[in-house]
Amino acid sequence: MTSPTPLETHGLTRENLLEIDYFLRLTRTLEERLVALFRQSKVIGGLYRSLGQEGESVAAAYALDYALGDVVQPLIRNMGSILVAGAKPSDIVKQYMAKADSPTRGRELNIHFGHPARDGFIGQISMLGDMIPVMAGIALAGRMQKRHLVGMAFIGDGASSTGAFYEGMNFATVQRLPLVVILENNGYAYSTPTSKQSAVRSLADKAHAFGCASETVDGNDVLATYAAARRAVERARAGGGVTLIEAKTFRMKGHAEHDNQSYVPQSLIEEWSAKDPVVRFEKTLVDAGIATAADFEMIQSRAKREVDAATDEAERSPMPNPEEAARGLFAGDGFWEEQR
Amino acid sequence: MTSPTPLETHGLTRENLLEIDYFLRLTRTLEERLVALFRQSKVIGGLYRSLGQEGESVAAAYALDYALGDVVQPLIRNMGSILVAGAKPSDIVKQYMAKADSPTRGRELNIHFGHPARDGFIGQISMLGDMIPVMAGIALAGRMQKRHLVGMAFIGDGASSTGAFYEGMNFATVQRLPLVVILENNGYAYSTPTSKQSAVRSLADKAHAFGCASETVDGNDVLATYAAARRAVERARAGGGVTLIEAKTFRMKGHAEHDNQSYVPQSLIEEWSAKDPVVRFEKTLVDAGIATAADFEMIQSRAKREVDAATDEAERSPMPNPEEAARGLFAGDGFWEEQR
Amino acid sequence: MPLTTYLDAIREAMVEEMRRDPRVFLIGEDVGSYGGAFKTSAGMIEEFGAERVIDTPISEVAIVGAASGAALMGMRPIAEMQFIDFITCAYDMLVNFTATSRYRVGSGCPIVVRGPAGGGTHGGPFHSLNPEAMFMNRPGLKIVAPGTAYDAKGLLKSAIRDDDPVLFIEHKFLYRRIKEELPADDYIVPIGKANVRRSGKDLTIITWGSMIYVADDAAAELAKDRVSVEVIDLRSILPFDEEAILNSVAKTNRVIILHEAPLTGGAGAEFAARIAEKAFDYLDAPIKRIAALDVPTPYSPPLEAFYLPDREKVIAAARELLRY
Amino acid sequence: MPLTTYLDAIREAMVEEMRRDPRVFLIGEDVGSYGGAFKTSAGMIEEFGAERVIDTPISEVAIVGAASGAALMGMRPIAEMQFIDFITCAYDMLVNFTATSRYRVGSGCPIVVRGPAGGGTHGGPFHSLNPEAMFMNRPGLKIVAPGTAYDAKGLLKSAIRDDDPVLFIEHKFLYRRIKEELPADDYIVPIGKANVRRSGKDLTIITWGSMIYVADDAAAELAKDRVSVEVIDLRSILPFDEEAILNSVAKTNRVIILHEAPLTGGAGAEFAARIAEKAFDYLDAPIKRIAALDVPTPYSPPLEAFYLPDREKVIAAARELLRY
Ligand SMILES: Cc1ncc(C[n+]2csc(CCOP(=O)(O)OP(=O)(O)O)c2C)c(N)n1
Ligand SMILES: Cc1ncc(C[n+]2csc(CCOP(=O)(O)OP(=O)(O)O)c2C)c(N)n1
Ligand SMILES: [Mg+2]
Ligand SMILES: [Mg+2]
Repeated sequence: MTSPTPLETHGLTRENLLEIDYFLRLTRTLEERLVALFRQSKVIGGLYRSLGQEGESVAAAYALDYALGDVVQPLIRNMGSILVAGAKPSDIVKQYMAKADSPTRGRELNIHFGHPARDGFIGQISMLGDMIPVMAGIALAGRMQKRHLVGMAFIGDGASSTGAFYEGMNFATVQRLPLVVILENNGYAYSTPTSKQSAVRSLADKAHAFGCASETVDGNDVLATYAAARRAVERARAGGGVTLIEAKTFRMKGHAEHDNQSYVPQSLIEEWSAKDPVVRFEKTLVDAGIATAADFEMIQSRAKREVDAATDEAERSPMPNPEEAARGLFAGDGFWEEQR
Repeated sequence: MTSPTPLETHGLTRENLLEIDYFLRLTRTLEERLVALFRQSKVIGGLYRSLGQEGESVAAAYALDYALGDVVQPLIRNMGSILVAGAKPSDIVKQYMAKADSPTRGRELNIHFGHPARDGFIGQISMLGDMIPVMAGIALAGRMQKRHLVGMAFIGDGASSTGAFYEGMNFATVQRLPLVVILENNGYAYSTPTSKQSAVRSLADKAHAFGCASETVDGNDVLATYAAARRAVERARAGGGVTLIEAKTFRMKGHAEHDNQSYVPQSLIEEWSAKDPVVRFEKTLVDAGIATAADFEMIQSRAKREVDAATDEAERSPMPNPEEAARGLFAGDGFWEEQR
Repeated sequence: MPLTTYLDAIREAMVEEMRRDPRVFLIGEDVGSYGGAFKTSAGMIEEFGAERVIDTPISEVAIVGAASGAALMGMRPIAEMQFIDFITCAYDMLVNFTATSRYRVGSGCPIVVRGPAGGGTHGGPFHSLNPEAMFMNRPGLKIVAPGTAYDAKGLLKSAIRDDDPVLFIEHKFLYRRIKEELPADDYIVPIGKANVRRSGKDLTIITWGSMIYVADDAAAELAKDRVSVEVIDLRSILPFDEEAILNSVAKTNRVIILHEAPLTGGAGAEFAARIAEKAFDYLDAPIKRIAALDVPTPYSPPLEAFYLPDREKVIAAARELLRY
Repeated sequence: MPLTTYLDAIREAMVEEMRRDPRVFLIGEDVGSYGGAFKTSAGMIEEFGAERVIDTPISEVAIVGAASGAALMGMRPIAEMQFIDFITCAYDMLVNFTATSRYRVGSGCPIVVRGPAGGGTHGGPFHSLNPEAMFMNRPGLKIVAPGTAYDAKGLLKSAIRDDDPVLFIEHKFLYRRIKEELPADDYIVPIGKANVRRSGKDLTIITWGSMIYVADDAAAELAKDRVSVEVIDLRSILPFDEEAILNSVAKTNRVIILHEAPLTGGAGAEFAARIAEKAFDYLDAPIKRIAALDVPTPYSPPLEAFYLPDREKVIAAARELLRY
């Protein structure tokens, strides 16, 4: 047996590290379950995997402090981040199955749910880029309310081509708002490689257009991503304004389940398979003598148990009553106040 | 008498230099005439001066080759640029007076006119930023048509905060389109100083978000601006793609005639008065022994003559027939084919 | 009593609400030390500071988006468009994010988007918009369009206090042209309630915004011929006062819908359709709409005058209906 | 004869027009080697190259803006929205720049904006839009919404050849669900002409898009009771075939307008208003509109089904009108 490699854990305790691993495993297990449900036609609509990207979703979101009111805004591939923020797996499964007692009562898809002030995370809309200005507003409100919350927004390489991204980043930077933006460069936007999306060498360079802080991090390195996010969160909380973090990673599956990503060179897939963030993180912990295979087995079985329970609960849930479709557009009809 | 200071003219002949001076004086004279007409309530709507900015408008536009099909896209303060491209002063006065035989037949304001393929310049719309994607499309069409045209777009410090600017720049850069963008940093966007518009130190840094070439130039230095624009035009024509040029200048008048710009510190106005681009250019030519006061007098009287004639012609023009308002929305009703 | 302009009524509503409720703030271009392009917010930054009167970059998406984010956090933002035409630049944000937030995920998003609208000022195609119809088929927004100083103040207060997003359409032609005596005390005008400006029995004109004055003029002229015209100022476009509309038609049996936006696809089509379904039995004549031409707003005064609806067109339509 | 799907009809129209006219090109997200999110442009980059089948960044403003700039230069761009919902992101560009270009400055701007629209596929609030009404009050765009493969091909060809901008609304529910025998030769369907799908004398249903099948079903059901229903597929929303509408109402005296978008402020309001003005004398009953609920499109199948108009609602409305 070799002696442990010393590990810089950026202040994370063993408990923290194992909790991160739990969120990584929970994310992966839950997504795998959703694939199974999808194949059984129980998932309504599309399924967008984050396989290979769980590392940055979880690690970045772990750098927030939800007790302080911090808010994370995921995009479709950041289920991991809202699990960290406290989303219940059963709620996610119910969302995918469009159930009556899902958080949106069947009105919205997948992880489009969450109220920033109540849940610590916020449901995105599909129009890419739009959440950046919204997150700027959340950070602005936090400052006006003299709370010391930090907002964290995820955005894709493709979504970072939108005007909304630009306007939101510029406004947040000039206002010095407490906002951390994780730009996930996963190689593709649907079928479009990053090289057709932008001519910049590093997407972190987009920060120069705003004058905000920036860095590039290996998104498949959980600890490095956590550290970068943590620095940015601390900067934001201290009044230092916006940070743009480019997290380099790779989308290991197609855009959604229907897409076999035949446009992705096999060599790239192989290269990145070897860099799986979860496997890598666990190996690091083992090498450092922080955790053992037994720990991970326990975590995995916990994740599986919870996903099983979540699935059972969701499967038992009813579909919405059709007539509900007419309610809840405006305040005052009592729809959202009714208990589920 | 001192001996002449040698002058780098960037390939411009004496004739060219005097022509530039003519366009500068024509711009200033025409604007002053418009102010007089505005005070007589003959200008319909607002009047937006370019006083102190004529240098960059004229110099940059002078770097294009209209015989090759180059297209310049002005914003409200770039009247000088379309005069260079060949716009008739009488057309401009008619536009301001909303006359029936103005290029837009009274439908559009001020310098919102011009067809890119016919006139070498294009009428803007008011929504700031929108012309950048449109100019990208013009450059794209030029390339598809195997013409070697270059597009030049003007944009303000304020307008460069728009999402449309960003999307257009990004698309043009990734497509390596022949486009030159002159970002006029004139200190203000309406009442908003550039420091509240953006946190970047130099607006030229916005180029890093696209990966295009960039430089900053003293916009009140006519020759330096010409040289920078010329380099960019040559780069574009040679297939080198987009250049963003920040031209530093100053808006010497309020946003429009109604605005006394009381929000601008007097010291700034004084500082920039001393840098008047037209006076400065003429002094440079005199110092270099290229031109004399007599040359400028001739140019000024030519400008005045032409503006007088343009005003006379515009004053004689009729207002549109009311019923015309119903025509010309779609092709086929013959409205735009009728001679005026 | 001092007279208050339509413009000052808007400022007063903002100022009073900001005094009353610390959650209310104003965000937009040049709204701070400049006091807004029309000086609607003059003096406000002095009273409330730059934290609550926020100058932004030229970024309508950021303005509406940031206002929406803040609203989710419990704030009550007022987002100013320098001209209402520029709301087109944030159309996506407003109709997709803001308007749907409650219905989709149960998160009310109470922002007010306000700004100068309307023609008659030779503003040309991009400074003359009547935007209401653009938003009517995208559920989740309320839309109001006051035509008086009283309503401007009262409706803006209602809008700010409303738990859902409101598009508040100001008619810039009225800003300084009308002055009224306003109550000294706090008052509101409820969203969704029409105002019967003039009671009549022969014909109803349903209208809003600056067109209420055109309707008044036409009604006065028709009164000379003993034609009794009822003028209904809708004030709220969404939700609109269907009851007031139907009751009036039931009484007069003839109706003109008058608005400043182009005819086709205008808000008037909806009101006509409702009447044609729900008051069909009461109709003694076709439903007439008087509206602008189906073109962008032209700039030159003779063109713009021809483009806009006017008194003569209303009177001609009324006479046609009365002959029917 | 082979059968052609609605989707293939669209591709064939693009391919044939690109072969015929070198000015035509396609621009959008993932339209190139991927062949489009729905594979509408499959194989096109192979035939026409990356110069004429242009993959863009996720930038709808750039797509519509660049298409418009190219159109001014004499090109004939087809701009694809990955879902038509995303045209909201380029709303400003389309209504302000593109649509007004000819009227304002005499520069025709012939682009086609096309993309998958409509519900029934559990796409939720942002992948189910019926966008027509958003554009009807902003003059300068033509709007078409084919419901058959034949019309999809013929109208797309007309749209590409048109000298003005056209919004081409594809119903994604129909993409692979309908198949027709199409003429082998080049043909077009003129913009602005309705198609009388079914001739009848008791009642008219005016509709378009995928709702034509709902109308067909309702008509077939009503026929069992010897009710003779005329079904008019409008195909073009702007300009629309007013003559066909009025003629049919003059014949049947009863009319239902059926569309998939929400009721309030929907395109149907305009058609109802026209009928209420111009065919008033022919009406024997109120004008009924059947449309979606006034809410965003909900995702869950039971909610979406309740939200959407269906055969039963049409039949119930028809019976009500017939009893009238
Ligand atoms: C404004 C907008 N345009 C188009 C789309 C359609 N769309 C959904 S996901 C996607 C690709 C996103 O790529 P990226 O931002 O890189 O995120 P990733 O899928 O790689 O996680 C596209 C084009 C959209 N959702 N929003
Ligand atoms: C999208 C948009 N928002 C707001 C406006 C209103 N507006 C007209 S000019 C202007 C200021 C422009 O500033 P800048 O771009 O710096 O140009 P400058 O006036 O200094 O030449 C504003 C805010 C507009 N025209 N377009
Ligand atoms: Mg990506
Ligand atoms: Mg400026």
